[in-house]
Amino acid sequence: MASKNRIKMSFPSGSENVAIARVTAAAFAAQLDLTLNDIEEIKVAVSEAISNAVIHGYGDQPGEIEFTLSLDGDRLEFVVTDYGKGIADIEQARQPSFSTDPERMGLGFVFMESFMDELAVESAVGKGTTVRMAKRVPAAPAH
Amino acid sequence: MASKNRIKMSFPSGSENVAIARVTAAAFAAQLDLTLNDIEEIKVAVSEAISNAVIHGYGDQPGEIEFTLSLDGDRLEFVVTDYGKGIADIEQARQPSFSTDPERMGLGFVFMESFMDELAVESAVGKGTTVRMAKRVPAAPAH
Amino acid sequence: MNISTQIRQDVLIVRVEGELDMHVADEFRQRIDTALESGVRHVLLNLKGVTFVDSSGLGVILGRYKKVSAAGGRMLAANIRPQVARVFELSGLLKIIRTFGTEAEALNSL
Amino acid sequence: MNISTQIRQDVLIVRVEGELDMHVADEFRQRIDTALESGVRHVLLNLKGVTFVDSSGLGVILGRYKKVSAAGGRMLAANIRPQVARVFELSGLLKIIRTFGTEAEALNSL
Ligand SMILES: Nc1ncnc2c1ncn2[C@@H]1O[C@H](COP(=O)(O)OP(=O)(O)O)[C@@H](O)[C@H]1O
Ligand SMILES: Nc1ncnc2c1ncn2[C@@H]1O[C@H](COP(=O)(O)OP(=O)(O)O)[C@@H](O)[C@H]1O
Repeated sequence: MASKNRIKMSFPSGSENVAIARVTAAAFAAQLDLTLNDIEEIKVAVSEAISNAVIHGYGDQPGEIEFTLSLDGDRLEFVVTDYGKGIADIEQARQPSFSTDPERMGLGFVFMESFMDELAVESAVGKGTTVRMAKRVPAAPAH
Repeated sequence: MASKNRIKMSFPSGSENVAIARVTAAAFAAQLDLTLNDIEEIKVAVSEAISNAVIHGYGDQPGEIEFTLSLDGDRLEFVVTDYGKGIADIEQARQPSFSTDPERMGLGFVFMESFMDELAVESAVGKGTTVRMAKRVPAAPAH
Repeated sequence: MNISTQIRQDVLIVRVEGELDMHVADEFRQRIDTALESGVRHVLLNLKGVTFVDSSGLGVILGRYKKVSAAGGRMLAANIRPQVARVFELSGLLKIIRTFGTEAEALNSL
Repeated sequence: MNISTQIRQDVLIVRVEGELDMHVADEFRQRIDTALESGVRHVLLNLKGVTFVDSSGLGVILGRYKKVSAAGGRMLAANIRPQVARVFELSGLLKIIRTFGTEAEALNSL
């Protein structure tokens, strides 16, 4: 079983690609001997990050989303990048219940933070956003 | 529902990535209203093409595999590229039961051909191989 | 996502299947809102077939909850799978939407 | 992939679960070959839990078939799922490996 792996994906911004990214992340995570709960948490965190790129990063504009999945020993990392609107105040954006969209709950970052062990957000207004999330799991390889 | 979509993936040659590619292909295909049989056929065809890149293209050498999934109306296309050994005689390689590996069945191209509507193979010895497969499905969007 | 709705007295029963994410959020919202127009009071969500939910799906549910409670009704949920329940819990929705093991138990509570 | 084996008289029963592709092919081959060393005659593959098979998985099965039949034994399969059966059929393996609805039926046929 490989203890190092890395998959790069890129796809157009669109709601139909959120599920595909999520499923790919779950299949990638299944290389490790994870619980169903861990896999579910990864799916939710990935779904939030990709949804944010689609909804907030690009809005109704077309754009490309990059999604990199990597495994290094017991550390699973997921990086989501968009070249969209960017976030002016990252600290504020990460507050629970904060949303610039009145229809949304402001829970995306809360879920990413709760379900992963590390979360780092880089963003520049007008340039785009990169969300880096990692989860550490006991290094017991499956299969 | 989008009638056009495209996902690019790239990952290192390795058996652990065959299942991930297959699962991603199934999730990608699920954008259309396919039967379970259609999805199964796509999974087998993709599995064969990626396995070939790992086994025959790169053998024990490290290398990168590119996998592009696209949807255009009722046409699903999957393109697998490796930069490995290449195929000297493509026509011979595509014959049923032909294999350069005595342990293998020579059925990979047979499955790709039977389960997809189009199959095109380009290859150059020492440069690599590109396998392009497409399936046409009634354009009835799901969900 | 698959949705079917049924009205029993003053309760709209919504049975959902599939994954509740941003891709289906609009349709999910519209289907419930249209059914609400028939003038029911309460809403019971049967989530037995829901295998995934994220904040986009929860947002739709919270929105419907607000609508229903503003009109004096209650929103209940039945048959939530454990992994979906965790997401509900973390979001705080479990504090405002009571959950039950079965539709019958939920209906009895009204 | 998960494998368990059981010996009943001169039959090795192999129960497999998961996806039989190149990733698990070596382990799949070794597990059966090791169990064969105990000197059974026939092999019965219970494929109830096999959700996917491609030519790498079929290759292992064909190899074991050859080994077993060279030694005068038979190879049978039980509980193949429909989608897996199609791949078996296209490969020609269904012509040489008889399939049965259940383990019991397969064992009775020997
Ligand atoms: N990729 C992104 N591009 C631009 N803005 C973003 C991005 N991700 C998050 N944001 C901003 O951060 C806010 C909070 O995000 P989040 O916690 O996911 O909640 P929600 O998606 O419900 O608004 C968003 O409302 C948005 O303003
Ligand atoms: N990506 C590839 N790179 C190099 N050679 C290949 C590639 N794909 C197929 N081949 C050649 O074509 C032959 C037939 O392939 P296939 O029908 O898949 O059968 P098998 O994988 O069982 O050998 C292989 O044995 C190999 O020699």
